[in-house]
Amino acid sequence: MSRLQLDQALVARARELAARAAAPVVDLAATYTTVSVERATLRLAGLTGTDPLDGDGEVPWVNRVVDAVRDQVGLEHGVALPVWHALGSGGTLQDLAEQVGAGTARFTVPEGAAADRAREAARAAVGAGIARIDANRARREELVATHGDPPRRPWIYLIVATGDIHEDIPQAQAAARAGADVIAVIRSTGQSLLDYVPEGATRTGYAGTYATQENFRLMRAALDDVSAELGRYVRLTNYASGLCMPEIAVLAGLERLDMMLNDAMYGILFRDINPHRTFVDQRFSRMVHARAGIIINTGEDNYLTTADAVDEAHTVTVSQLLNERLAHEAGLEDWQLGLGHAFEIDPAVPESFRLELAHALLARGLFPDAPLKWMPPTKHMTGDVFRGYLLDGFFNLAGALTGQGILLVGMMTEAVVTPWLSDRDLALRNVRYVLEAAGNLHEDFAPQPGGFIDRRAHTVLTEAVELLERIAAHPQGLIQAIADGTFGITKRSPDGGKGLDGVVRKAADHFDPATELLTREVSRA
Amino acid sequence: MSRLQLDQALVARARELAARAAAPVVDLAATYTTVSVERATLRLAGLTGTDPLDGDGEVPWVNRVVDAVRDQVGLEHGVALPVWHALGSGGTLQDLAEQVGAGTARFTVPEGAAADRAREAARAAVGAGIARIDANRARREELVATHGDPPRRPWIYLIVATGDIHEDIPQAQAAARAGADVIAVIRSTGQSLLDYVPEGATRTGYAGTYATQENFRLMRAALDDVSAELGRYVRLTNYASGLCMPEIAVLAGLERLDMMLNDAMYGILFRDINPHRTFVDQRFSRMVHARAGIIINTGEDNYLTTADAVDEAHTVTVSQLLNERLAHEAGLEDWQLGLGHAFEIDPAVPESFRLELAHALLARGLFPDAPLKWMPPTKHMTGDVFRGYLLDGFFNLAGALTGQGILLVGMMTEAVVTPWLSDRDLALRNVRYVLEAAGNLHEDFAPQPGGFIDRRAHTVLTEAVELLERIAAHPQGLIQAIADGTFGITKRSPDGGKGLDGVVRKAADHFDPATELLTREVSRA
Amino acid sequence: MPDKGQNRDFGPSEGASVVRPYGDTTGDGMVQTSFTLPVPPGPRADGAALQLAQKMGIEPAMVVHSAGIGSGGGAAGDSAAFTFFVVYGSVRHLVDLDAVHVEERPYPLLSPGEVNAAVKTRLRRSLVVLGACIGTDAHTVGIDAILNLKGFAGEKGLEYYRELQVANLGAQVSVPELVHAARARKADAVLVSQVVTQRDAHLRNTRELAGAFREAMGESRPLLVVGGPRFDPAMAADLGVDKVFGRGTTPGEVASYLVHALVPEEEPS
Amino acid sequence: MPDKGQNRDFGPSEGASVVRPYGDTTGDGMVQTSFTLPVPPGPRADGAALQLAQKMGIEPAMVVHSAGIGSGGGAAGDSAAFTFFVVYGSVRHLVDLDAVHVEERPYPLLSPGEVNAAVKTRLRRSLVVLGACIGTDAHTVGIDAILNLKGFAGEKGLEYYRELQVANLGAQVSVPELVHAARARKADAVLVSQVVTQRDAHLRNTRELAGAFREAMGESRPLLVVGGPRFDPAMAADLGVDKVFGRGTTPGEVASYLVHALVPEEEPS
Ligand code: B12
Ligand code: B12
Ligand SMILES: Cc1ncc(COP(=O)(O)O)c(C=O)c1O
Ligand SMILES: Cc1ncc(COP(=O)(O)O)c(C=O)c1O
Repeated sequence: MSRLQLDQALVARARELAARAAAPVVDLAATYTTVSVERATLRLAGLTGTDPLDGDGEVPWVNRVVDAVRDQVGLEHGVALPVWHALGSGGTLQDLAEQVGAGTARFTVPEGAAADRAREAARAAVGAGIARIDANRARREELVATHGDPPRRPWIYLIVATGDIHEDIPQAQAAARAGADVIAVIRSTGQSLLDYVPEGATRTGYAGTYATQENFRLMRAALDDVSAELGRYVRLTNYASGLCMPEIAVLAGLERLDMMLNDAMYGILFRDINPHRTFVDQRFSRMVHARAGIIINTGEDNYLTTADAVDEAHTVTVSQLLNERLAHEAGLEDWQLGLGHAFEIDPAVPESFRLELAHALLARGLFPDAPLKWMPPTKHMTGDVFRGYLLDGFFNLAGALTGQGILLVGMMTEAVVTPWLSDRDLALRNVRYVLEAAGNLHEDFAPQPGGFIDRRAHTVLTEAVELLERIAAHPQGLIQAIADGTFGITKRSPDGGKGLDGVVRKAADHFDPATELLTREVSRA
Repeated sequence: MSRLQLDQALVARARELAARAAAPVVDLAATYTTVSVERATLRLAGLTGTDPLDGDGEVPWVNRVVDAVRDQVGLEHGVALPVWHALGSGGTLQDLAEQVGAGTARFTVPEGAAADRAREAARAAVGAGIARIDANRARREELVATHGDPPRRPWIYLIVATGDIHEDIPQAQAAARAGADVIAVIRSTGQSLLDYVPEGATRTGYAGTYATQENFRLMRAALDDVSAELGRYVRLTNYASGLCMPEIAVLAGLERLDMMLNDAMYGILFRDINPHRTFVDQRFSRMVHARAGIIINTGEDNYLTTADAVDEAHTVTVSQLLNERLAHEAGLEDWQLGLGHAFEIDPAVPESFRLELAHALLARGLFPDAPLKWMPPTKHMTGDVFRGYLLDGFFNLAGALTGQGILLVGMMTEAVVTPWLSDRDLALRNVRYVLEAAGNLHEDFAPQPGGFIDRRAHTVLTEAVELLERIAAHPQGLIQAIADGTFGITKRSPDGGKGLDGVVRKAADHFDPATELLTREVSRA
Repeated sequence: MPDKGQNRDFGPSEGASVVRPYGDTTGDGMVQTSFTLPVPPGPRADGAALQLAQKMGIEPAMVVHSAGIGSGGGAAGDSAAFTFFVVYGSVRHLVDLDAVHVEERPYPLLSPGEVNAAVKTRLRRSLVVLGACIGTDAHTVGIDAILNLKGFAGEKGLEYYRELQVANLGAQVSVPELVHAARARKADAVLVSQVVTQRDAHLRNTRELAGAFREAMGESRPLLVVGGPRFDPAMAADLGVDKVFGRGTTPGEVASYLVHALVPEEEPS
Repeated sequence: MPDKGQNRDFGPSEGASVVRPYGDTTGDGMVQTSFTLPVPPGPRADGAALQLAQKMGIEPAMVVHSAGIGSGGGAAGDSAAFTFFVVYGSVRHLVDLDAVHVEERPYPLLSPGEVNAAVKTRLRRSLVVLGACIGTDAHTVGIDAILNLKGFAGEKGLEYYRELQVANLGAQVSVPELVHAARARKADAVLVSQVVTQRDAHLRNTRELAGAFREAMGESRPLLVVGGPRFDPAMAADLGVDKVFGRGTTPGEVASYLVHALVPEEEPS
């Protein structure tokens, strides 16, 4: 693998600045809780199902319970204290939820010994969920040992997106048989704005399939079958980002998903989710993923769909450094950081391919131990599917030349439709050809020090450090940078966006058994 | 441009052996003449047109006259002596031809002063043709100076093949507008076996358009128009190889074609033309092309459609060395040697792309001053046109990485149909993308000494030298090697194949004003 | 046998009104197509592909590629349940250019200066334009291309026009919110973008939009304009909106249309 | 409106006899197609493309790409006379699998040993096979794949079969020469390859072949077998030959057919 010689002093400076710029976000999570964090706690403790009585769609019990607690005693103490206090008199969480449904549950915030008892009971309940996550992690390791890992890097990552879990399953299996190492089921366009997680097996998504615990389970089971058949552990990915980050993170841990899209920045910029809300949610969800041994994927690639991939290349680098910081802080290790970047330079730009190589090598050089997620061209794809197929081939080649860890397979129909069965098959044939014919070309790839690629990478790094200097200089750091439209040329103010009403300042006695248990683990690590 | 470090002693040895192996072929041309060489002489002297009276198809006057001479006095003295002797009494070549048609011409071989007079007259007549060729060469240089050469290497070479010159013309112009630097009009499948050159504008070819003087003229004029429009001199290519090599070579010179496929080996192996016949023809045709400033293209690429591109890679190298020798001997300069090679390795072979790079770099290293003709994948193309489009992209990349001179544009429909208008357009878009996005990637391409590519190139060179040793060791050299099935795993014996009856051993007084005038030039050079 | 019209002139000519697809000869009718059938690979699958090609009017058709999908990292995939085909051949259909109804733009293309002048002198107040992506569609690049200063394809967006008062509500706006905003701001025109089309989401959302405005404001509703890359511009009436713009629309076209639709004709001077 | 059969099961199932193309959902009917029309790019061209798509049964159709061909090294090419299109959409046609006539091989696939045994015990002499490419076709790789020892796709060619006497005349053999050779060698079967198909050269040449043998030898003509990548195996009768082999044929299939066609049925023992 050819590596760039990066200026290590500059790299160190970049990391120092990133830590400063991210600090206000870290503080947020210490200060606030959210409805979704609280619901995630209940999910860890095993509460599932929906209120069957509701007319317009079903509402999950976790939402009912958290809303009731909030109504009655506020959320600033967390749900755990009032809930396990209410359970003190016996009964299950499920029973309690039904009382909430019936309007008969009464919550209070216990104090003294009663509070201690509630805390202890809550820890035990939540601990059971964490134990299940731990068991899943162990099971994954076991299955990987049995079936084996993909034979090479990059891992081949494919999306399915029919909207119908029962169409997704055969498609995912077909993709795995045809060579996919990772299957991502993308979500219905609306889901990330829902402030609850739908339930059950679903068949009615738009341009994606709802993320539900049951859909997770069904797909993981199907991929376990195909893993055994193929003698290769096929990983499953879904999306946590959105209003329900913490809950979906928990469901992923409970159902042994292997990777999760997990990036508050995406929600803020592209879903107009309130920054406070989703940064708090992100901290919790990343802790869960750290525990679950799940690899996260971040969404820097998306910036290049709204901003120019050459002019704004350094904003990707800045965001990756910030995301690295926020991931480490939540306990994730380097091998879990699928930082995003993308092949999105206008193909009409002279030397576009070498510019892509420069950017990709820069990321590789900055994050040598992270399994970078390399995203295919989307913005400059057109209805000319032949051209698209060729571009995807060069994207694949760039991935191989620069040692990317996870290669998201590009589709020739990117500008036309969500991928067809045949698109995926053709796309995999493309990947296979490139990796088998030219996968080792990196041995012959030696960008000259001071040459075009080296100079470009250095320029981007320098611009990134300059930008970080400016961001770190502001007391609100990253939060202000987002408000300024730094990323994806999209401005999002800290008090705008969806889901702000789900953010609650924690009281001094706020108790969250999950964070407590997970943090203990983190600080031990 | 990254170059391989070839073992120069081995390279020198290879050239020395090639000269020895080619010697028997050089001798052939000194010993024999052919009907086509004699007809070419008459064409140089200006004889055109066909016998209009003939029932089943028209026969060119040059054929009528040469046949009549052969019937009456034999061809061993050449046609020039008897023809210009017959003209001594006055009249034009055309008149004489008509007398032949009418059966009234009487030929004798002059001697003494009469022979001197006939020789002088023949020299003058043929000299006029050569002067026209010289004028065309000068005109080309002038037009190149006016309109300019393509802005970069490789030159982009596109085929048209409708069978109808009036469909070919707009297609060629469209291709030039879309970026083609060189247009090749391929011939009707039958033509290379015709022992005469058809006349006039033609619309009835199969999978190609007849090569006729008029078609040459029409297409060259159309390309002159488009050259002026585009401010870039667009070159025209056609095919000389076949039973009429010398004549078509002359027509190309007379109509200012810029490149010609010119390779006896192709005719022998793939058209079953008699080796003696076509080697003699080749010598004459190459002298004409040398004079005309025409770049020749050789056909080594074809070997890899019948033989395996990995196992038999060294036979391509051997043939290139032999062709270089035979070209130099006929007066061609290095810049005129479009030696053929091709991207024909089965894409399923591991490392196929790097193997292609090794082979292409070897050719580049052996012939640093020749504008190598880089041929696209054909044999392993399938009806999967998406895959084909991708393969062609990697072929284009290999061309750019290894500094090829002439890039024959591959078509996604290679395995399906002769190219469609849209295929050419898509193919050119492919070339443009690759050259603009990654054309300079060769700066970053540095195969390690002792690495995979270097080792492979050296292996092929070594195998080539070993094979040349064996060929040179046989008194019949190349001729025997062809009989042994060395090239394209096809065996052709020296006395088999088509056109042998057109070969005539020269008498001591054989006189050929064209060869004489052209040789004078060659030895002057 | 259908008339293949071999002897007619189907070439590129100003006058020709009937043409056929062009492969490499005028009138040859050649097309390429690819599709998947839920049939395992093999002769039966190839036969099925030929049948479909025939029904599409491709005759003779050549199945030039067929490959099983999704079984085992490589070649044929005999155990596959689906087969992908590439088919080439000649369609017998004729294309009648006279029957092509191009929505000839029934209004002139104006420069920003002309748009401003028209609004100023003929409407005598500025024109209020509201933009949004509705539903859960988060693709704002298209509407931004039309509205934002930066514009598209070298043309400035509507915000650049002095006489247009533009508000871009961004993405994920619900229809009720949009109706509310239109009323509050007295919008003359509401511009809506829809990019996600899976399961015809864009059509459904547009119909919902039209219905809601009709219901809420009846005749006095603002001009409704929708756009997105997969819309067919001919569908406006069917969808209940005033105008539909497709792929590659430029801001100038939209501004010119607004003038045409909302600014009174020049009074005869 | 034609029945789109939305509610029927068109998925991959053993039993289903009516299927539709599969894009990403069972029964969605999705296909891709591309073609060129001799019309300059623009809305009229797009409309013409949609018309053609409609005639092909694609409805709704989306013109997702259209670009002028052949004018000036780059983008749109406004002065182009031709436009290239890519169209996606759903075809309304149903594919009736029961109506697919697969030439079910009406003879068993034999191993070389079985072929040899059949010839030896049932014909009691070796079988004389003559191969050639006729006309100006110089593509021998296909016929060589069938005849030469080396074979194709891992199967040895007919020369490997002890009981077959094979002569491969190579390329560019004229039909009279071939008739002559067949008579001289008392060929049981003549195998002819045709690869060049432009302007239906392969069909014309095959008909000429059949005619010449009929004329020269009448009923006693050898078995005529043709092959090549663009032949439709269903055309044998139409072309006047006994059997047609298409793309991807293996030597074993041909040898098995020869036994079936030329070796008398096993006598009941
Ligand atoms: C950029 C992009 C994104 C960005 C959007 C950022 C943003 N702020 O807009 C991000 C990364 C967030 C994104 C996310 C998703 N996307 Co997206 N995305 C694209 C992409 C790559 C480019 C779209 C684009 O910006 N085009 C450029 C603009 C200028 O063109 P345009 O939209 O056509 O607009 C022009 C005209 O249509 C017209 N126009 C458009 N709107 C309007 C409105 C009016 C009033 C007028 C007059 C004119 C007009 O004028 C414009 C200028 O000419 C396309 C693929 C592609 N190459 O097309 C996929 C694509 C649109 N996305 C898709 C999907 C499914 C998604 C996701 C659901 C899942 C996913 N694949 O990640 C998510 C969720 C988004 C959601 N809920 O909507 C699909 C839609 C499939 C379909 N046909 O239904 C596509 C086609 C990709 C694919 N093949 O799967 N996406
Ligand atoms: C190799 C090749 C050549 C070689 C041939 C060498 C040789 N000795 O055979 C050379 C370089 C000489 C050549 C020259 C030309 N070729 Co060429 N060539 C090809 C190529 C690349 C591969 C063909 C091949 O070998 N296939 C492999 C064999 C194993 O497959 P196959 O022929 O299909 O045979 C199988 C079956 O069809 C069947 N089969 C075939 N014959 C028979 C016979 C019997 C009896 C049976 C039972 C079965 C059978 O069994 C075989 C095994 O499964 C094709 C493109 C392609 N990728 O297909 C073009 C192609 C065939 N050539 C083409 C053309 C036009 C030419 C030329 C006229 C011009 C040119 N483009 O250079 C010249 C002149 C040749 C001539 N007059 O015939 C065109 C034909 C277009 C058309 N459809 O009409 C093609 C398709 C390329 C293109 N798109 O333009 N060519
Ligand atoms: C980090 C991240 N999260 C989530 C998503 C998808 O989110 P949604 O389900 O809102 O479309 C993406 C899509 O690209 C992403 O990059
Ligand atoms: C050197 C050479 N000559 C001639 C030809 C074409 O000859 P023909 O016209 O016989 O097909 C080729 C085709 O590839 C060639 O490589």
